[in-house]
Amino acid sequence: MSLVNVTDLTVEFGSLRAVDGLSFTLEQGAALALVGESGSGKSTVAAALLGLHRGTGARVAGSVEVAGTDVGAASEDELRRLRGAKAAMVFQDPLSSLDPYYAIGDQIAEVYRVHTRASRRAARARAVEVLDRVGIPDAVRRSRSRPHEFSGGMRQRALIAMALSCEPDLLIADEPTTALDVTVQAQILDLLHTLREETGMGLLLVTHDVGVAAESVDDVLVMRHGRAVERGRVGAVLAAPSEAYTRELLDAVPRVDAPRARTQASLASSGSLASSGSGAAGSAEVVVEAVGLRREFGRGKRAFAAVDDVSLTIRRGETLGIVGESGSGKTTLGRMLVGLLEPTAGEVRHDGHARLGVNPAVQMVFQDPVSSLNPRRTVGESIADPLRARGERDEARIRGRVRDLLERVGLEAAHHDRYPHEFSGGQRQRVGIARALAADPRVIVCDEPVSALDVTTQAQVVALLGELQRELGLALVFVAHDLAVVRQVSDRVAVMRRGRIVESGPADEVYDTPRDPYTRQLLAAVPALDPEAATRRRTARREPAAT
Amino acid sequence: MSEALVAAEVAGTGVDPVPAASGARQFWRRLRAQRAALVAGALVALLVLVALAAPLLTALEGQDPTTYHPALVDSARGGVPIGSFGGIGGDHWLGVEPQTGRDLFARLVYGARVSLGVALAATVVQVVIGVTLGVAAALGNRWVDQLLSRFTDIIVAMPLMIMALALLAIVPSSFPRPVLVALVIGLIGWGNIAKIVRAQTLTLKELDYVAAARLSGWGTWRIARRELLPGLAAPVITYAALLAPSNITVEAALSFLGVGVKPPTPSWGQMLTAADVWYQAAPQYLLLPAGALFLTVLALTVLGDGVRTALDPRAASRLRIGTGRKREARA
Amino acid sequence: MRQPSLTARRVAAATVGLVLAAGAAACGPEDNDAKASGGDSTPHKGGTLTVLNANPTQDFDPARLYTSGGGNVPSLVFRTLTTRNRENGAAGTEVVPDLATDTGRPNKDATVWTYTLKKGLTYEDGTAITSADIKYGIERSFAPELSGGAPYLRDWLVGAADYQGPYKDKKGLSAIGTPDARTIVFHLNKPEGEFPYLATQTQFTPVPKAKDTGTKYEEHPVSSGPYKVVSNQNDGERIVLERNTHWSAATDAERKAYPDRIDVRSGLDSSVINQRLSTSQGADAAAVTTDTNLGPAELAKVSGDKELAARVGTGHFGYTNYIAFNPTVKPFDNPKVRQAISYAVDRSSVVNAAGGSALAEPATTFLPNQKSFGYEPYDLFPAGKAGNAAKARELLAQAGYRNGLTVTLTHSNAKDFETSPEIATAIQDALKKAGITVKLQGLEENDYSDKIHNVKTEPGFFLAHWGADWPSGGPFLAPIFDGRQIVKDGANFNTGLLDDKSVNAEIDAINKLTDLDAAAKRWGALDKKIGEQALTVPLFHPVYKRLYGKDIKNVVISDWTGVLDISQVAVK
Amino acid sequence: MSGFGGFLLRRLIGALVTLLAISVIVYVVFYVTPGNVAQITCGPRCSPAQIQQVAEQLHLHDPLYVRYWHFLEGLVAGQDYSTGTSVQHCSAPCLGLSYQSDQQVTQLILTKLPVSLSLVFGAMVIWLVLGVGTGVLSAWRRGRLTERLLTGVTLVGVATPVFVIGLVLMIVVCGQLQLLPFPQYVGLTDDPEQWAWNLLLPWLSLALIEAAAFARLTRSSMLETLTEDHIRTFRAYGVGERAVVARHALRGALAPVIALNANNFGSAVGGAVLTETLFGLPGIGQELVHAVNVVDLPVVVGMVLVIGFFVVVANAVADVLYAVADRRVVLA
Repeated sequence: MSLVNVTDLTVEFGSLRAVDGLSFTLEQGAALALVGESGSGKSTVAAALLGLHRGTGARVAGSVEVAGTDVGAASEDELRRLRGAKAAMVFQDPLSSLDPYYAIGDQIAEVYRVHTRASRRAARARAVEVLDRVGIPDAVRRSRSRPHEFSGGMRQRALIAMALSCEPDLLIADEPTTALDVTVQAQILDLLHTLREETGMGLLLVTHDVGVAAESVDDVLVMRHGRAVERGRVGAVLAAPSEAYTRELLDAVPRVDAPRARTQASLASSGSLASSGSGAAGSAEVVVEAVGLRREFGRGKRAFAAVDDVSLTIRRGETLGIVGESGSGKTTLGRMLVGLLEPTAGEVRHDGHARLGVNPAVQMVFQDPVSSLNPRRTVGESIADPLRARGERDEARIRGRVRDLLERVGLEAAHHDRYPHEFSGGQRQRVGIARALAADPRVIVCDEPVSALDVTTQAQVVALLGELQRELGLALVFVAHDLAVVRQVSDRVAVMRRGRIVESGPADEVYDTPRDPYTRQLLAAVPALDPEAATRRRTARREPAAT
Repeated sequence: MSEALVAAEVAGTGVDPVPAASGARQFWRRLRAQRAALVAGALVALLVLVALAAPLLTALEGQDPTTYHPALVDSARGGVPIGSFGGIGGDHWLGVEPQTGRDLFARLVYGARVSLGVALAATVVQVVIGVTLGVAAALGNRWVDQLLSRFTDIIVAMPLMIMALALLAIVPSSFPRPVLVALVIGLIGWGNIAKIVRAQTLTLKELDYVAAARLSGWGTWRIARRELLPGLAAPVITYAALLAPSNITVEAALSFLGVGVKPPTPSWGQMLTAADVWYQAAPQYLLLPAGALFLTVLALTVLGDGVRTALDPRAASRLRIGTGRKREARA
Repeated sequence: MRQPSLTARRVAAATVGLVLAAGAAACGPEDNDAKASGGDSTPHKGGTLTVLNANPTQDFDPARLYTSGGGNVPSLVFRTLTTRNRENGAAGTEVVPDLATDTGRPNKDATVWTYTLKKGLTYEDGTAITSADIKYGIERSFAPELSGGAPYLRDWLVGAADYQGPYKDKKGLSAIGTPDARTIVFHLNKPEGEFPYLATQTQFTPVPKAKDTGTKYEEHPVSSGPYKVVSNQNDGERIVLERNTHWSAATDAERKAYPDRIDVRSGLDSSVINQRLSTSQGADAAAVTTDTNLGPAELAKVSGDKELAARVGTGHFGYTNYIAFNPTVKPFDNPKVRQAISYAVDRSSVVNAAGGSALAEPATTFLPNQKSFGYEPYDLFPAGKAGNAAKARELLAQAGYRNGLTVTLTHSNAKDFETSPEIATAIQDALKKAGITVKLQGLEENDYSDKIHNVKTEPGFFLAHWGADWPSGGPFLAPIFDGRQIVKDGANFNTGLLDDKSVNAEIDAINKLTDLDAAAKRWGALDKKIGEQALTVPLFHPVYKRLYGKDIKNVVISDWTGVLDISQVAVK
Repeated sequence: MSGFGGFLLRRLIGALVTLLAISVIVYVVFYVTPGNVAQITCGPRCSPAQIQQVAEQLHLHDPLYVRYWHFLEGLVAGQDYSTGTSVQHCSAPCLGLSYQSDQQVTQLILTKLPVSLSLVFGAMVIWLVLGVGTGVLSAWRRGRLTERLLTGVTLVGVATPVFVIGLVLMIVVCGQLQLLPFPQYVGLTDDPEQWAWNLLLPWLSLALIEAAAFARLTRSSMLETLTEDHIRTFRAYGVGERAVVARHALRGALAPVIALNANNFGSAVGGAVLTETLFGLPGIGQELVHAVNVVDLPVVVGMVLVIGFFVVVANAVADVLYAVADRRVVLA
C-alpha cells in the first residue's frame, strides 16, 4: 500500500481551480518534491493531504489517501489522528507557524500529548528529546524558550522537531527553507535528509526551487496551473526534461557555477571588470562613490551598526553586485547610496560631490512589487512622477514620455491608466523600472529586484535590466541574496557580512576562486541542480558543520 | 425601498465606470454584499433625509416644534398629556410633550437635524485635526513628533466631559450653539484618531512607493498629500464610522448635563434628559428619543462595521486557512 | 464606545437669593394629610430617621449656614435665641422664643434688643451656655474664613460693616453687649422691628470659644440642641446625628426629638430619592426628604395612587418666580413695553412648565400669597389664563412698536425649574402671540448669577426669583426695591434699580413697627404700589410636594419652611 | 532589565510632563471660566467688602502664574494654612484647599477615590467576563444563530445611553422587583457583603455598555488571530478545535483586549460620573462635576490630575502588559 495515494484531486476556491485533476502516489519511505511556480497549486495539494481545506469553503473532489486514512471521508476524529501522528507538516515561515506565547518545548509536548495521552512530564521529555535530535544545542534549556528567542534556522528545526515528535510516516514540508538564508537552508535540507535516512519516513517536499528539490528528494513532480506537467526521478528530469515547460523552467534558473553570459557584457567591458579598487583603474568615470559609510540603528545600548565602514565605487555602465544574507546590511547600504537614508558616518558622492538626500540621477528599483507602487494611483501617474517633479507641465509630453517608457520596459501604452493590482509581479517590476528610468538616471540601485518573482519572470526582468544598461549606459548596483542571480548580472561583486564587505572583486574571480572563508561557505551552500553533485557537496558540508 | 435608497446614495457618490475607480467599485461591491450594512445604510440615509426634510414633514403634519399647547396637558397632574398614548392623534402624530404640549413628532424630526448635524460635524472636526496632527507627528522630526505625541497623550488623558463643560461655559452665548457643541466635541475627541493616523503614517512612510516618490524629487508636502493621505483613507473612514455614533451619544450626554444645544432648539439628547423621569407617566416621551437615538447609533455602527469589512479585504477572508498561495507569490 | 463622563445634571448650584440650607423655609399644608398617615398616629420615641437629600448640607457651621428660621437639620443641633413656631400652616410663621425667655425686648424705636437666656441651658458636654458664647458665635460669622451667612447682621449692627471677625479683630463687636451670663443686648444702627425673626438664624447659636476650631468647626460643631453630630463625612454628604443627652426638653418647647438617631444622606439623584420614598422599603420606610420635590412626572404617577398620595406633604414657602426688567436698557425703559409684556404672559404655560398646577400657583403679586407677608391680592395687568395678546399689542403700538418688537430674554441653564430654559421658552412662545419676538440667552449658572447681579452687566429682561429669609414682607421687598440697597460694586439685588423716595421712606417706617401684624398690612400695600411700576412680572409661587416614608408620623409643615419639620417627626 | 528600567523611567518622565501640562491647561481654562469665585464661596448676599476679604483669603487677586507657582510649591513642599484659630499643615504633595469646603484636596481625593475605584474595579471584572466571554463565543460560533444573537445583544449595548440603562435598571430591580437595595456606598472594609450588594447595580449598568465594546473587540481580535499561521499549525497537528481556541487563539486575541482594558480603566475612573450621579455614589466624578459648577479650582485641578494620573498609569500598564503578553513587541 502506498503511503500517499492521490487520485484525480481537484480543489476549487470559488471560481478559481487551484488543483485540477492531479493524481500521484508516494511509497513508504520515498521522497517526492512538488515543484512549480506560484499559482501552480502545489501548496494546495500539501494542505489537501491533511484535509486542511475542511470548513474553509474550498471544494475538494477526488480521493486522497494518506497512511491508510481516506482524508475525504474521514471523520473529524480520524482526521485529527492522522494529523501530526501519521503525517506531519512543516511550514514555510517558522516564526509565524509557532505560537509566540508559549515555550517551544510546551508546544511540542502539547502536540505529543494530543496523540499519545502521555503524561505532562513524559511529553516534555519527548519534546527535549526531539529538539536534541534536530540539533538544538542545550535542548533542555532551549525548550523553555519562546519562538522569538530562536534564530530562523533554529525555529525551523523546532518545527521539524514538532513534526518528528509522534514519529509520523510522512513528513510534508511546504517550502521549508524559502524564508531562510542559503547557509541555513543547506543545514535544514541536510537535517531533513539525515532524518529521513534514520527514520525511514516518507517526504513530500513542496518547493519552487528546483535546486532544493535536487538536494532532497528521489522523485520530482513538476506542476503548472494545478496540473502535473512531468514526473520522474529527480536526476532524470533535471538532466533531460521531456516537457517544454520543464525545460523552460530549468533554463530560467540562474546557475551559480556558470560564468556570466557574455552577451550581457556591459559597456564598461573589460576595463572596469578588473577594477575592484585594487588598482586596475577603469576607463569610465566614477558616478557614485561611497567613502567609509557607516549607519547605526537604535540608540544607547541597543545601538548596532547595520553598515560599518563600507567604501565602494560605481562606474558608468558597470554592474556592481552586492550579495549577502539577511541582516548583512546590503539593503541599508543600497538606501544610503540613493540618499533615502543618511549615513551616520562617511559620505556618498554623486559625480564626485558629497551629497545628502535624494538625487533624481540615482534611482532605485525595489524588491516588493506590491508595496513599491501606490495602489491608489495609475501606473502612468507613478511613472510620470519624476517628470512632474522636474517641472514638466505639458501633459501631452508627459503622456508621450510615459508611453515610451512603458513600451521600453516591455509593457503596452494602454497600460497607462491601469492600477498596480491589475498587473502581475513581473509587470509591476517593469513599471518600477520605467519609473526609475523616467528620471533619466545615471545609476539605478536595484534592491533585490527579482527575489519576489518566479524564476521565469526573474530571467526576463534580469534580461531587461541588462538591455537597458547597454542601451543607456547606466550603472547598476544589484543588491541580492541570491548568489546565482548576482553572478549572472554583475561585473564586479561585493560580498557583505554583518555590515562589512568581506570580499570584493570581478564576479568570476570571486565566484570561482573565493578568498574569504565566508564566501566559500556561502557558495558551498547553494543548492546544485545535479543530485549527485548535491550528495557530494552535502558530504563536504558535514565536516565544517560538525565543528 | 431601502435598497433603492442605498443604490441612489451609491450612485450619487460618483462611481466611475472606468477602471480608475476600481478601488471604489470593489469597495461598493463588498459593501453591497452585506445585507445588514445595506439596511443600516438605508436607515442612515432615511434619517438624514428626515432631518433635511424636517420643515416639510412638520408642515405636512401642520405643527411646529416650539408652539405650546397648554390645553393638551393635564396641569393638575404635573402636565401629563391628555388622551391615550400621550395624545397621539391626527393633529399630533406622535403625541405631545408633557408639561408644554409641544408636538413630539415635530421635535423629533427637528431634533434629528441637531443630533445628526452636530455628530457629523464633530466627526469631521475630529478627523481633520486627528489626521493633520497624526501625519505631522509621523513626518516631522523627533522633536515635532515628541511634542505632538505628548500633546495627544494629554488630550487623551484629560477628563473630556469636564473640559467640555468648561469650554462650553467660556464661550459667549451669542456663538451659535450647535456649531459650538460640534466644535467642542471635535476639539476634545481627536486624540485616538491622531494616534491611529500617526501609527499608520509611520507604516506607510516606510513603504517603497513613498521612497520612490522621494526619489522622484517630490517634497514632503506633496508626498503627504499624494502618497500618504490616500493610504490613510481606509483606517480613517473606518474609525470615523465608529466615531460618528459615539459623537451622537456625546451630544446627548452634553445635553443631559445641560450644556448641549439651547432650547427651544430640540435635540434628542435634550429630549431624553427631560423625558427620563417620565418613563412611567408618559412612556412614549422617553421611548421616542431613546428609540431614535438607539436606531441611529445602531445603524451607524452597523454601517461602520460594513464599511470596515468592505475596506479591509482581510475581514472577508477571515478564518480561511492560508494555503500558502500568498507566500508563494512572495517567495 | 464609552459613555462620556456624564454628570450632575441636577446639580442645583448655588441658588441666588437664598440657599435653603437643608431645605429650610416656610409654609403650611393646606390639605392636612399629615394627621391621616399611619394607623396608630401617636408618636413614640426611638428609631432612626433617614433623610434622603439631593444637596449636601455643606459647611455645617452655624456661622456659615444661610437658613430661614435656622434650617431643618441644623436646627436639631443649633438652638438659637428665637425660633420658628413648629405648627402647621400659618401658625408656623410665628417667631417664638428658643434659648431666650421671650422673642426679645425692644427699646422704643426698636434699635436696641435685649434677650435673657433660659436657665439650665447646656451644651452636649454639659457645660453651661452663656450669652458671651452667643456673642462669640455671631462675631465669628464675620470672619472671612467663615463666610456664607445672611447679610443682615453686618447691615444692622452698629459698627459691624468693617468688622473682620474675632480671629483678626480681638476687640470684638461693641454692638453686642453681655451685661451678665444670661443677658445679651443688640444695638442696631436703625430701627428693625423684625429683629426677632433674624434671631432665628443659626448665627445666633452659642459657640464656646474654647472649642472653636475655625474652618474645622463644621466637622464637629458643639451641640446645644437635642442631637449632636456623630459624624460629618465629606462636607455634609453624610451627617449622622444622635441624641444629645444633655439637652432638656424642659427648656425646649419646640423640638419633639422622637427618633434616637438621624441619618442624613445627600448627593442622591432626585428621581432616586422619590423612587426610594415611594417604594419605602427597609430603612426608607422611616425616611423623609427636606430638599427634593416631587417632579411633575412623579406627581402624575402619585396622583393615581391613593396610598402614595396619602404620603405626600404639601407646603408653601414664601417664594416668587418672576420676570425682571432693567429699566436702563431699551426698550424696557418704556413702562408701556413692560406693561405689554405683563399682559402678554401666559401663566398657564409657565405654570405647566414649572410642573403644573399642583406644583406652582400663578402669581400676580410680588409678595407670596401668605398672610404673614401681608399678602393683598391684586392683578394690575390682567393677562387672564393664557395672556392678553390684544392688550399687549395695543400697548406696544402706543409705545411705538407697531410692527412688533424683538427682545432678548436671559435665563439660567441650570436644571432647576425656577429659571430654567423651559420657563423661558414658555414665555417666548406666549410673547410671540403679542408680536414680540424673544431671543433666548441661556447662561451657565455662575455666569447668569454674576451677570444679573451686577449693575454693569445686568440684562434688560431676565428670569429671576426671590425667597423669604423669614416670613415677612421686609426681607422680601427691601433688598429688591429699596433704592439704598443698590450695590454698584458687588452683588446687587435691586435689579429694577428702583430708587423711589416714597418707597424708601415707607420701608423705613414699616421697619420701625414692632407690631408685626400691622407691619404685614403695610408691606402688602407697598407691594401693590411698587407693582404699578411694572418692574417685574410675577409668574408663580412654587408649591412643595414631598413624599415621606410609610413609618413617618407626626408630620408638621409650617408655612415658614413649607417642608416637614424633622424636629417633630416620629418613626415609631 | 536595564531596557525595562529605562522604559519605566521614560514612561515616568513622560507621565509627569503630561500631568503638569494638564494642570496648566486646567488652570488656564478655569481662569477664564466665568463665575465669581469669591462670590460663590462667600455666599450670594455677601457685601463687596466681604467678597474682597474672601478673595484675598483665597489669593484670587494674584496673577495666574503666581497662583500656579503656589500650586507647584504646595505640591513639592506642602503648605501651611490657617483655620482661623490655628495653623495647619497640608503636607506634600499638597493640592491645596477647596475654596468651598476648606478641606484639603488630597484628603478629599482620598475619601472619594475608594468609591470610584470600587465602582470601576467591580465593573471591570463584569465587563471583562461578559465582554470577553461573549466575544469569544461569537467568534467561535461564527455564522451561527448564537453569533447573530450575541452580535445583536452587543449592538444594543453599544447603542444604549448609560443614563437610560441605569435608571431603568434601578427602577425595575430596586423599585418594582425589590431584588436589590437602592445603592448607597458602604465601605469595603466596613462590610464587604453590603459593599458588593450595594454596588452590584452600578457595576452592572457601567459594565453592560463597556462589555458590549469588549465583546466586539474580542470578537474581531479573535477572528484575526484565528487566521494566523500558528493556529493553522496546531490544526494541522491534530489539536482539537476547542484547545486551539482556548489555548492558542485566545491568548493572542487578548493582547489588544488587555491594552483596551487598561486604557479604559483609567478613563473609567473619571468617566463613571454619570453612574456615580445616578446612583448617588460619592466618587471622584460626582465631586468633580460639582467642583466645576462652583468653580472650585483646587478641587478641579486635583481631581483632574488624579484622573489624568490613572489614565497615564493605565496607559503605561497597557504598554507593559502588551509587551509582556507579546514578547515580540519588544524584540522584533
